Amino acid sequence: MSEPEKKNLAASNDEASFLSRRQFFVKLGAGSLAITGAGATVFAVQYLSPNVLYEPSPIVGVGRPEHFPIDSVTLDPRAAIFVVHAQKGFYAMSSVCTHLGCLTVWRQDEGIIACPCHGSTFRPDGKVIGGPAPRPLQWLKMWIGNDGNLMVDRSANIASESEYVQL
Amino acid sequence: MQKSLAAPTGTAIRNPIQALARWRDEFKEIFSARVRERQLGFRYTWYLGALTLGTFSIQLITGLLLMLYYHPSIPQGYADMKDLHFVVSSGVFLRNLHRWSAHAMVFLVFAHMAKVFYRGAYRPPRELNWVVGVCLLLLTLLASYTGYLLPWDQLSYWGTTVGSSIISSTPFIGEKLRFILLGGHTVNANALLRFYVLHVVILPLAVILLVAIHLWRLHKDGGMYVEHEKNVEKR
Amino acid sequence: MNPQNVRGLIGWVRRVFFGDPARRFAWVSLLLTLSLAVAPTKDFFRQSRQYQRQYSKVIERRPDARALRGRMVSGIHQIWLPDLGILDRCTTCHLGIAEPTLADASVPQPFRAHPPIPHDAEKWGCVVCHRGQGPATEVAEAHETTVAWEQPILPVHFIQASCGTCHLDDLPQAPQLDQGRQLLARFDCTGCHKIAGIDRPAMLGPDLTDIGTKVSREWLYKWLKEPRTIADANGNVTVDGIDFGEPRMPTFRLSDSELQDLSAYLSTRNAHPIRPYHFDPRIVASLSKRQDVADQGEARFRQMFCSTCHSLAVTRAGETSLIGGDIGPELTKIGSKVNPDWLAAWLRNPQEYLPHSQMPRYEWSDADLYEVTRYMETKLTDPDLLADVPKLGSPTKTEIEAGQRLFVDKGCASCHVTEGLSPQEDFGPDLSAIGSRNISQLDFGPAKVQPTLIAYLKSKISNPLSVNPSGRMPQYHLDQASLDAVTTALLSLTGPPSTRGMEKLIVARQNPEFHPAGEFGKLYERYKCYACHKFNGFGGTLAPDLSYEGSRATRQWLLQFMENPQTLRPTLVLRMPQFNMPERDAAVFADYFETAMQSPAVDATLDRKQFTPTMAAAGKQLYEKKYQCQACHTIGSAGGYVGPSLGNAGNWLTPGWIEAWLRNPQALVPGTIEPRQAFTADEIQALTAYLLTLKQSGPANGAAAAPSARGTK
Amino acid sequence: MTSDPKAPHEIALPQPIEEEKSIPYWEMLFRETIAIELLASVLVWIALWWNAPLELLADPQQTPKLAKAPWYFTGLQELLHYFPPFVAGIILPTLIVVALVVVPFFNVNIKDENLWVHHKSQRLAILGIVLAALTVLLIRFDAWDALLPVWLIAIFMGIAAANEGRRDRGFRRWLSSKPLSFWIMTWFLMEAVVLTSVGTFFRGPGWSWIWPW
Repeated sequence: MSEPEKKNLAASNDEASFLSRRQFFVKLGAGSLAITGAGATVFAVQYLSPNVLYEPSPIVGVGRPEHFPIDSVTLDPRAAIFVVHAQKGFYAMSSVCTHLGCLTVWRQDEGIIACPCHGSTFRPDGKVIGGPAPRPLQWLKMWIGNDGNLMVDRSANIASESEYVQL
Repeated sequence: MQKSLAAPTGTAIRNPIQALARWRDEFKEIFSARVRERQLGFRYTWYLGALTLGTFSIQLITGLLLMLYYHPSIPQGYADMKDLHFVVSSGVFLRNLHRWSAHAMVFLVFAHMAKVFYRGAYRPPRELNWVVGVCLLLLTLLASYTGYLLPWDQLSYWGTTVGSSIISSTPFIGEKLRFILLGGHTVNANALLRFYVLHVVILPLAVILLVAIHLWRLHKDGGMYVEHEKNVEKR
Repeated sequence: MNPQNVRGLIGWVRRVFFGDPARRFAWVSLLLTLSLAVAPTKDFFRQSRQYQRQYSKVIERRPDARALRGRMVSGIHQIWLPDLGILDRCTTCHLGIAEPTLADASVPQPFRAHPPIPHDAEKWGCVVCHRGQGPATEVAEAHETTVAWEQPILPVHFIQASCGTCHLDDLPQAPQLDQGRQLLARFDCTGCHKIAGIDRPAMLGPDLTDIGTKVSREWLYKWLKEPRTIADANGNVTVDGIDFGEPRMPTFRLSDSELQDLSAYLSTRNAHPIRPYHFDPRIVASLSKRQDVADQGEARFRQMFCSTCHSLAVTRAGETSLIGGDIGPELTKIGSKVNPDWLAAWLRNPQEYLPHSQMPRYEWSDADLYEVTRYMETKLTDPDLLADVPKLGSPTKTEIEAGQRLFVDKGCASCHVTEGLSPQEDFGPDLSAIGSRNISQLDFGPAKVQPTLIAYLKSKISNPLSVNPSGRMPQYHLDQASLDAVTTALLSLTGPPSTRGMEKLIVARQNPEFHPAGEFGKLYERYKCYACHKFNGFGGTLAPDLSYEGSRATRQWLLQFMENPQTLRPTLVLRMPQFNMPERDAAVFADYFETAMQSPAVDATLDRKQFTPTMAAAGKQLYEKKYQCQACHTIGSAGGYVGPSLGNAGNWLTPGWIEAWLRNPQALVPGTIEPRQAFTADEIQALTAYLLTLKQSGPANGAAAAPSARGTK
Repeated sequence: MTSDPKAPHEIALPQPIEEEKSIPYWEMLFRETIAIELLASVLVWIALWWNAPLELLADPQQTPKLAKAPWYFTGLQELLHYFPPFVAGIILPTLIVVALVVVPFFNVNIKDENLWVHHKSQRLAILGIVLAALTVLLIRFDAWDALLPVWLIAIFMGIAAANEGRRDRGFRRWLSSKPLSFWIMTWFLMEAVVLTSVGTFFRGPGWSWIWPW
């Protein structure tokens, strides 16, 4: 700090202690501002995480079991799930490709599930046949609701071939 | 003053330290290197300009955050107000801050103008800055007014209806002007969208630009105005 | 403290905190930090959070605390029904709403469980019925009635209004709503107001085109001044303890000169004078000499069950009450009202004077008609009725013209037709969305009531002048229950559905008008069967629903009953009138019932022959011992009076009906009080067999009972 | 406006004043930061205690009993109550903006000269004429509240004129040293304050006069 400034601010006889006190207060102020900044960041993160969501319920009814003939794979594009009626029973699979999240489709003539983005192919039970997909398609929890409709919880993942829904 | 580490203006910058230092020197250029203490006397400015800038910064920060929960559509915009109030963490606090700070800003702009006038700080060479200031006053009013519609409640709807009817009394082109401002014949979804774009994009950018010019001219015209010695003596 | 010290203290504070810019900076920055640190407390002390903390404490003390804690979800709860445009966050604070174990009164609100309801609270949320502001998470904002409210919360007393927003149909679970809707229709509110769901009928009040031929100007004056002839001090008329409300005509608060003008105008309405009926002079000559002609008329009046539709005032022990039905006007003072010429012509053919009248056309013998007319002219009179009416004289041209203007201005033309004037459909304000009106849109005028929609409605209905001293709405006299019912019905009118999703939920009103064609159709209109009976969902509720009558009753019994209606429920005051129906007409009815009024649930092929006496004996045991049917039904003179008498069931009912009825009564007649028993197939067969054996001999027994009933208890 | 960036300093500060204290620029920033922080704290507390208003959802079919513009426009709305929309809504605001823009370009403003020092009687006559014209105009439109500042300013101008040339001290001397632009601006601000306050606090349903207490 240069001489004239000291003179300008001089109000105390003891220059050295004045300066250290001044530095203390400047640090206190700056520190407070730093804390404010940090707090504001926390505050903003809290503000930015919504407390309520306007998203459809993860539980969807996909229709009556009679609508799905045996050995059929049906895509419900609204819910992005496959409803499969195999010999062992019904099961539901997410149609979201495990590679990069594109929605796969059922190719009736070839009997495979294929991803249009990067060419991954899957068997009707979700196993990968080819392409870059790292994992089989995700099986989802399925049950028969009170009204007799097949219900699927899209947020409940289950292991492949672990559960079949019997009528 | 400390000796500048920066390479002299015009020479090449060799390392990041030099770049930072150059930047610091440029920053200093905005202000006079030294300010006479009398200029800073509270009674001379009441810090009204700085405070206006402060409220504007609050508006920018809170406004940016509020934008993340606001959809400019009917009646979703209103529902978003309710959400801010009832479910978003501290949403109501931010909205309050934005609202009250907006009122404070309008008031401070007026006060700043009055103070500058009574101090005679519009005198040459500051004529341009005075005009820029008048423009900033108008922009502030417009920004506050366009924001008034966004909650889409009875207060804002009818306030805006009354305000926009004034425009249509302009001879010959009044109706057309109002039509363009509202994007229709009544205050409707188009009007909401237009006011929203004005409020969050066009007007803030214009204010930022003019504030930059305002500060740059302030610096170029010799910092804060100090009355002429002769004038001082005369009083 | 002396001033020196204070000044010293201030100086010290100034030095420490603001002594130099660095200190100023430090302290002010600290102040800002603290201020901003305090800001999130606004969030922390939110009411919903406080309630959630309180709930945690409450459930800790419950025996099933572990389960309750497991199901409690903290944070904001939200039921989002985009189809209905509903956002419901009530369960953020009402955390125990779906916890059956929190139903007892020891659980403090807002945590108590909701009583069982037909709708799933998780699926529909709360505001759909209770209104209030769903998005709010603060008590005052969610419940209370302030100006800034879309929908204040609906008091439980009026909660049935919410049922009515979707269920436009009659709803037995919501009696208050149903009563209110019936009152709205009964008082012809649709005459002046547009009310969604209640269509404006073609004819509201009586047609006044020829009123001048029916009554005198003096009577009109009296009626317009106070449209009730029998009333207690409160203006109410009671029937057998049931409040009868008032005549449909409201009080219009007319001044004397207005009364003079209007009565002048109306007394000159005689565009199509009714043709006087000329009795057979021989009958008149023979009957008029008899002293008891009026008494004979009274007996006939009772035999014909005129009191099923019309009431008479009876004073017993100093208390006046009306006895009889309310489908037609009460007749206590009818003799002082109408002209004798008009009365005879009316009784012969009501539709000639008033084409829309609900009064059936009876078959009269000249003697009966003369006697009944004499009875009404001489006995049903009140010499003091017109005592306080001033001398009116013959109407002048100015009076008639002023009267016609008044007729329009006061809204008379909205309910009554006169020649040359058509009703103004939008005479009063549209009430289609009155139930969702915000109080900022209501003008309370000088009324000193609470600023709520409910208080406004009640004040307006009970005294229209209270909220608008210059209003045109006439005065109705409703008791508290009726007032609440009408208010409920009005609150249910929330305007057209706001979203397509809501439209899907509307349960439409099912009352398609049923007006059959052909020979049956003519008789149906002539005897006005629909005034009391329901046919395919259309018609009155006074008498049994006849939609499936062909499946129920045997042809033989029907023919007998039509010619001579005998009651199956001896305790009822209101009975089927004696129409004096010719055999031919009865046959038309029986034919039509047999062919068209069949229930798909009844097996018409069931033959009586397949029910053996053994079965009947078993059935008798079941009837008397196992199921104790005699508790409600009579056979002969023994048994209860809740259900109809079964003494003649063998002649009356078809085997198919009995069988289907025993299987499931509600399937045949929805809402019947007959309980559904878990009969086995064998038991049903046995009971049917037994009932088929119950027969009374001879068609005369019913006819003998009728006169003794006398229309009164 | 001069284009030479160095020139302004010369005009505003003909000679550097030696004895004045000077401080580095960041000291100024420091003080301004303190002021802004103080204001921010005050606003934070206001925002914590008072919620921003939010009324019913806008209903284009239902005008509330009182539709007021935001407070900074209530002055304008008050004028609109008196004058035709074209005058109060367009001409007056345009005039105000033009008047504000041209402030630094009038010599009288630059010279900052005492109004009454020259041509006193002539100027008094002009003042009288303007005052009479404004009074007649405002009474013609029943704008009584707008008349108040006109007369207040006229009275103070009269006091200033009466004092010119005397050696009074204090307020009266200060008054008589004011130039024309001071008087016009003060009048304008006073009108703004009076009309805005009236519009904000004293106007009820149907723009009728009410008392705020």
